[in-house]
Amino acid sequence: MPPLLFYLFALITLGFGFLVVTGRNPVTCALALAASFVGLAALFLSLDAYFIGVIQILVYAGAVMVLFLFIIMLLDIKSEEGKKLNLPAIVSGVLLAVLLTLQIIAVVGSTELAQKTSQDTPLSLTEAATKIGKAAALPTISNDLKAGTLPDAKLIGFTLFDQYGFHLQVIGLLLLVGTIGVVVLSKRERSAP
Amino acid sequence: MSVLEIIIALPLLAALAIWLGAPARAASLGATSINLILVLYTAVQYWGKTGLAFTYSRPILENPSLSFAVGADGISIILALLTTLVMLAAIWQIHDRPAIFYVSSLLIGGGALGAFLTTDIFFIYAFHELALIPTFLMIALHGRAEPAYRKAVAWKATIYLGVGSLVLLAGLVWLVLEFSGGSKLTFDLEALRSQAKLNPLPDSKQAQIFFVLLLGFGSLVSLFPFHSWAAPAYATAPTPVAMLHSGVLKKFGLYGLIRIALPLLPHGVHVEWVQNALLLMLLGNILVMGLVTIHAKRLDDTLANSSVMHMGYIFLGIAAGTDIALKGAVILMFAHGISIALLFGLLGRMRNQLGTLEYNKLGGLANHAPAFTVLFAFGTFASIGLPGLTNFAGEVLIFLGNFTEFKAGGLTHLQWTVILALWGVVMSAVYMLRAYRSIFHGSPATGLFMIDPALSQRVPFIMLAATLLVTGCCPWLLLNLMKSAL
Amino acid sequence: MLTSIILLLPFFSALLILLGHRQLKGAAVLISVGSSIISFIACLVLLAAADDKDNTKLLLPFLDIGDFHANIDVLIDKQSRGMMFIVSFIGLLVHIFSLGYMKDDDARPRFFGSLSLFMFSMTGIVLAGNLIMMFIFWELVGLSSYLLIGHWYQKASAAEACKKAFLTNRIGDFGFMIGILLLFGLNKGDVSFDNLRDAFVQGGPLFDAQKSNPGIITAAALCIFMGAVGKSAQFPLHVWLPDAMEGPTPVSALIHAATMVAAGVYMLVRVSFLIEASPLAAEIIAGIGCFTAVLAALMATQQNDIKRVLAYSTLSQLGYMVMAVGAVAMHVQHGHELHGPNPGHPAMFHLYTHAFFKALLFLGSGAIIYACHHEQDIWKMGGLRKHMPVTFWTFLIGTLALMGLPWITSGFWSKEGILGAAYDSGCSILFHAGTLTAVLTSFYMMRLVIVAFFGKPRTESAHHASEVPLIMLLPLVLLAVFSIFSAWDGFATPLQALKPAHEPPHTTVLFASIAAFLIGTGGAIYLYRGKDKDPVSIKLFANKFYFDEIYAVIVRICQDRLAWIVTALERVLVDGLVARLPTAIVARLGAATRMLQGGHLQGYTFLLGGGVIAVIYLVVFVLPRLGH
Amino acid sequence: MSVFTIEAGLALLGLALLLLEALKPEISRRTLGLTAIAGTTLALVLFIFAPHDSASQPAFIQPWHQLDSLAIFYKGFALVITILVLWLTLECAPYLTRFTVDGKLAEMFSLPLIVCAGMMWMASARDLVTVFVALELVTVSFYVLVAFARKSAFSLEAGVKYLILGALSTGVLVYGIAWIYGATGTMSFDGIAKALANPATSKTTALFGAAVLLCGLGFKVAAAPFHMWVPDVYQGAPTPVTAFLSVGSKAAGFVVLTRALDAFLVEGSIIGSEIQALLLVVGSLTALLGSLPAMFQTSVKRLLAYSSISHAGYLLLALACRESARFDLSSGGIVAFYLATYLPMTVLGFLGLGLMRANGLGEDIKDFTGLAKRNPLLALLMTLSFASLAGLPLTAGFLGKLFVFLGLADHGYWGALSCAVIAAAAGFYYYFKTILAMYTTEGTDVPALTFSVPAKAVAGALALAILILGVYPKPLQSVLTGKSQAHKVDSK
Amino acid sequence: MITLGHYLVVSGMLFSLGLAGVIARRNIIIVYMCLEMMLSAANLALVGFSRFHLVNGLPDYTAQSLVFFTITVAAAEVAVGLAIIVALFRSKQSVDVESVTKLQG
Repeated sequence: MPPLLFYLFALITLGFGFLVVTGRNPVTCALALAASFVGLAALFLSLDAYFIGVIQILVYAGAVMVLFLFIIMLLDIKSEEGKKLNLPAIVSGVLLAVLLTLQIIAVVGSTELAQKTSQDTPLSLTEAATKIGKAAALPTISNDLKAGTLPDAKLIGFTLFDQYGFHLQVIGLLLLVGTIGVVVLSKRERSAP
Repeated sequence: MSVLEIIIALPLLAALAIWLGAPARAASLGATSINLILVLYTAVQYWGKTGLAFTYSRPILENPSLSFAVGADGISIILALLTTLVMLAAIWQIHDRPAIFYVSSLLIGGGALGAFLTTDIFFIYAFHELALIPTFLMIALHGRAEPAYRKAVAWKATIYLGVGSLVLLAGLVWLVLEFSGGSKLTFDLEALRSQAKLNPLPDSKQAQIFFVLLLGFGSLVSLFPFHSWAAPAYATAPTPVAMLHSGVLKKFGLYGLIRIALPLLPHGVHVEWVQNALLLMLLGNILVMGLVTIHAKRLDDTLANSSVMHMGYIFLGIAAGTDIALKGAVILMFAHGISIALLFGLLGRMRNQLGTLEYNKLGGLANHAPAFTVLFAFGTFASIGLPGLTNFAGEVLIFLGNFTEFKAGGLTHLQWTVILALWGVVMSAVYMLRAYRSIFHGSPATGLFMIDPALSQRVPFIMLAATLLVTGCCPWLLLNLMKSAL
Repeated sequence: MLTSIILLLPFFSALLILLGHRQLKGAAVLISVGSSIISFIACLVLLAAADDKDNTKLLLPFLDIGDFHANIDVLIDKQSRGMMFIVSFIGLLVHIFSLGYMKDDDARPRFFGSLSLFMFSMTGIVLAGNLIMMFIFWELVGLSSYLLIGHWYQKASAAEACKKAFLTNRIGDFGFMIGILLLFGLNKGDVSFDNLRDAFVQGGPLFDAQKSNPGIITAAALCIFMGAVGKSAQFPLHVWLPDAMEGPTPVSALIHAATMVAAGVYMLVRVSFLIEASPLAAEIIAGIGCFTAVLAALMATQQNDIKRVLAYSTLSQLGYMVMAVGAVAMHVQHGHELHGPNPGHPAMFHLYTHAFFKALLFLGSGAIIYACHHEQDIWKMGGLRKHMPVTFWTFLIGTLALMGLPWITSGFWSKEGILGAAYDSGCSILFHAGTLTAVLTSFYMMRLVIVAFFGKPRTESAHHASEVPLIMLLPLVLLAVFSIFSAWDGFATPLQALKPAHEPPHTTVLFASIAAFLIGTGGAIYLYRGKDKDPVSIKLFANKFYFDEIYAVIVRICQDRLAWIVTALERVLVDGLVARLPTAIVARLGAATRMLQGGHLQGYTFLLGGGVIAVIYLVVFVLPRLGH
Repeated sequence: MSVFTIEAGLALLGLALLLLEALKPEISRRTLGLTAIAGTTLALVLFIFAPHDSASQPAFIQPWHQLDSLAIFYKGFALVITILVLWLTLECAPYLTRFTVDGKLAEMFSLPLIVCAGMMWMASARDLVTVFVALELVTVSFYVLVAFARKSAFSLEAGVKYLILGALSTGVLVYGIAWIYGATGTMSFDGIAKALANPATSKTTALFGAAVLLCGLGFKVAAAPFHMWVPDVYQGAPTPVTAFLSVGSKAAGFVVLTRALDAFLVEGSIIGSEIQALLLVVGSLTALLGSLPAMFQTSVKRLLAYSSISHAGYLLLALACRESARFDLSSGGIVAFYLATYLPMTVLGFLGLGLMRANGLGEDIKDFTGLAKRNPLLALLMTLSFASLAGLPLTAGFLGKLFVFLGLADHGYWGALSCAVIAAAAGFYYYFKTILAMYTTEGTDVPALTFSVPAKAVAGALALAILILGVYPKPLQSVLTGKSQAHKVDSK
Repeated sequence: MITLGHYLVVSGMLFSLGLAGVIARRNIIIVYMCLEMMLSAANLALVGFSRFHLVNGLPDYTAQSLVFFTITVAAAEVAVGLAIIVALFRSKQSVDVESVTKLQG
């Protein structure tokens, strides 16, 4: 990805993220978050993680944010802030964020790992087709690879169902538990007057 | 199975039985009487022997090696005898009190027996701690003072004892680690001893460990300046607890030093800085606490502070570390235990009957309660160190033991300390006789009424006084149990 | 066997009576008197027994650890046999006298029990074969003295007096114990008298110590002497003895005149080898004895209580004996030897004669007090000569013996011996002071006799006084006989009194004693004949040089104030630093850490985030540099 | 039957119970509860007799599932605590239902089964993905459980706090995983260990990742300074849930922490010494920050929360002490032992609290006043529990502490040891404070307390366990010894 | 040239931004949004690392699987979390963090 685009999307991600943190109105915040996630998805794409990028938009910017907006609307939350800002909290929040960022930058700066570029570590799709073991047995994957395209979704799918089949089930269970939790927690009192 | 296991188990079982509903007085008196007989039996069996006897070991863990090992030598038997005697007396003199008095007495006594008769450091330590909760509860709930004050006193004592025992635990752990060398850890005292003989530690290290142990054990024995819990606790504690704690349980720290610290770290106490520190501390016990005792205006304060003061002499024996002095220390432990238990027992009775213990309100009790007076006199003169009562034998041996290594050129620090400590003997005569004079002599103060206890209630005190007299006239009875050199 | 009877019989008698007197009732008295009779007989048998070669014998075990022994061993030699006779004989007489004197006392059994305890303890001192045994019984006589002085404990003065006596003795024992410890250390753990003496004479460790560090021998001697200062009421620990007169008079006769107070002298003579080894100690001992003798005699001249006069006289005489110990030691240090294999010692000899006539005087005063319904002020007596003739004559004999009526009385001979020793010591002050004391002695004793027995009865109780019963007279008469004749060889030799070998008496000494007798007697007669109140009034003497007051101040400052200060410091500093401060710190920390838990989510998230940053900082940026 | 089948079965049983309640709403909570208990007990029995070797497990789970000694121990542990919690729920049901909207507790019986399965999987996890998934299953379930009695303001507040802070810690955890992955290029513990033993691995990155990861895990085990949620959440949550959190969830956290540290502190690890130092610092701080504020608590439940923080501190310190030749327990073994002793004493404490609530009493120390008179047996058992928590000898709690002290002293960590000692000393104060209240009789004239025979039996069994572990820990130790040896072999 | 470091820094800044929001904001819903931001930041780091840690010449899909799981879990968490927030709003009529300060000390 050209540097310019990277900076653009990074700016979108961080700028809208900043808006989330500072926005007065919850709806603004939610929309800003969605926008930020779109920028993030673009960054995912730039990292050759197409599937994740798409999921990010579908699940996060789509479903999750809708949920947020829905709740905000449902509860009819006003932009109740405005007059009383918790100044110490803001100062400490900013302070910690700055410190953490500086630490991360220092760590990133001190490690050679971070110097890698996509040019240094190019994907070698055609060679990969021969090395990927079990997955190579699937023609769709190996054909795509041999054709020089990255079958991103297929490979993730393969990994998920080959290595992480059980985990997927557990995630299902987790979602079920979440559902039950929502039911339990938002049930209305029957005998409510 | 060893007879010692029965001795340890009996009081604990009796306590459990009472908690579950058995008749308190019968069960506790029965258990303690049987215990006294059993201990006397062991004493007779051990007569003139040396080394550990009645040993039995039940392994609990292999590494770290831990076992429920019992065993007794002369010191243990003497202290077990002390425990059972005081326990019997303390329980016997309980009169018209709830069952918790019996239970806690049994627990404190049982804990002490366990500590004295086991030979595994883990259990020696553990059994001592057993007494912590009953002591705490009894002072806090049944102490003889305003609730707020007695609770504060109970807290102070418990925190001191708790912190002291944690320091002690740290010291013991250090000890175990040092002596286990590269091999597996063991808590067995005999194994550690043989290790200590084979590979003694360098002197400087011995000194460090000894000092930690001294602080730990010392705060359990109210070594100056870690003593300020003791006096208020004893002054406030209900009678049986005061008797058992000051008479018996407090000896645990000293027992630990003699039993664990000295044999394993024979040079520790002689390293100069440790010795000087110990001497300063014990002089604090003797001289400072002696003066504090002189200042006391109430009998309970006097007795409680005096019991702190007298610990200094036993520490003096430990500081000397010679055979004679250590045997003297053991005898003095026994003697002090019996005499202070006797005094606290009598004090409890006085407090019940008179309602006050302030000297300027008392006087002339000898006119009404002659038998009581005689019994009290036994305690008084024993703690003054009058020959013919056991304390003297202990004290004189401690003093002599400090002079076995004598250079004609001049006195060592140790010996100067003995001379200063001897002044404490004068001070103890001052405050005890002052107390005796204020309470028993003079014309009877108006409004005070006190009669001699009925014969059956005199028994426990007579038993203690007789012990003082018999072992005081024949201290060799006790020495014969300690044939092996320390 | 014999010694066990002598030692243990009174012990069991005391135990039986003291612990069971309410059950025994009247039998208690019989037990006590019976035991004293048997003891006396046993002592007589002992006197007849021949000397053994090894005269220290184990009687009972006490302490026995490895090579160290501190047992009840008895040392039977001339000194102990003679002393045993005095103790048991006067003890018996006092028992008998008390039968009458204490007839009306409800607490009679307790009295006799304590008396038996005293007999036991005193026997122990006399027979002691080592210093530790001596110390044991030393303390026990202190106890019996405490019990007997405090016999009438209801009286505040008696209660205070017995406490004072015990405590003052304790101070002396403090030194005594240090002395024992020093000797124990020096002599490698052996403190039997025989071995100690050998260790000096035959070049043992003590001998070496004397060579290398004579200071320590002096220290030991002076410390041991301190025990005697307490027990024999020497300056500065003399204050308890006059107060001890609060006890029943027979007790004063037995304990505070004849035997117990003399134990100090007895003990000093036992360890005379030690004093002889140290010139400085000998001088100090002689000096203190001499000072006490003069001081007490001066005080005695202005006392009005009959027993107090006698008490100060006892002090003075004890001072005499102590001076003699020192003087003899100085004499020996100059290279002289005492004569004979078991040489008589002037101090012991005076102790022996003094015991009889002082006991006589006390018992006589007891009889007077008894007759005058417990009146003790001599100025409230008078004219008793006619009412109590036997008492008068025996008392007079005792007085003359104490004054040292030349040639006739025993006191003359023993006093002359002491003056002789003082003369020989090479220190003329001792001799002059001794003579002065003799003058004063004659003076105050004559004053006492004149005021109490002559003239007219000054009060009702003196007027109605009548002779005491026979049971009280008998001891007086017996003692009067001994007061005169005990110095005669016919008595002294079989009684194994330590009579100094006959030397031709120095003429100076002889003249001095006679002159002292005459001056003192004459002065007293001149001043006091026919007077109804004291013509002389010297406040300083009457108030005993204000010793009691000075000591009271010292005790108040050094003990009570100090105790107050130390208690306050202990509460504030020790408790504060060791207990309160750490507790307060922990409590503050607890409260502070509790503040973290404010319940605000924002605070918690801040802490969590801050925690992450802190951990990162620590792990990534700090620890690697520390080179962990 | 393989262990994995049992785990899966347990989760399925939870689902079945949910379904059952949904389809037949009239079913009594007693039936539900007893079914859940029976099912878990059956699982426990089956688990005990199931083959305990990895080979017997289905092949497809092998890459992420391991069955070493530690895993077996924690699985058993999880089953036991689940049974106890289910039973405690049943015992507390009468007052718990007052705070649920429909007066029902169905999910309180089914969710713990799922949680239990999740904890069992956590114990077996071989890689961070599995850890994450299982951990989230447990955490999300706990969000629901904590807020379950939402008619109570406390429960709801606790739910909110747990939710926000829990989610925050999840974020930190994932971020940590990311960096560890970045540094080592792998998610499996074995791979991480191997990479960390390789000097070529970037140290700073690894340190950063490990630090952040440990922060995330530290939240789960209540390590300072990530502990501040514990008092509030424990106090607010329904008592059985609190017991579950403080024993089950914490144990699960520790098993993961043990696994992670086994990897981080592997022989020759480039970040070993730093992480070890971090553990010492954090452990000491945790022990202190748990003990010191506890001294001022008036609510026993909150006090137990602080106590559990303090115990976490000791456990962290135990983890910092790596193997010693002179000592048969590895640090993981000591942690396991400590947790085994921690289970009966803590559960007994919460059991007492629950029983008192069931009798209409509060959870304050003053509500304990006179307990000895009202129910001597309960007072005795509670005394035992608190004595053990305080670490008095002859109780289980002492041995755990002793092992920790031994380990610290053996390695010469004197600073940490003194912090631990100070914390233990402060502990005496607050545990004894509660004990004192139980025996105080002044001013109380309240009727006797009663509780059911099963309650007595369970409490008695727990008390017995405390005593037996306190004086005869050999069987437990030998189990752990054998296992930690096997574990060592496994992890290499 | 865009390096892995760039991505990591962006991820770190996003993470810090989220943290700042979590600490500074009072509206619990917004706090929750910030938490989602933090999770996403972690995801970015994961994806970045996976892209630059090639396995057989391909991005490491195990890491991407974790990202997948994270997103799913986040969704579930959001569901449960919002339910709790709704319950809170019902009982307190507020979603302010200051409405939950009863448990303290």
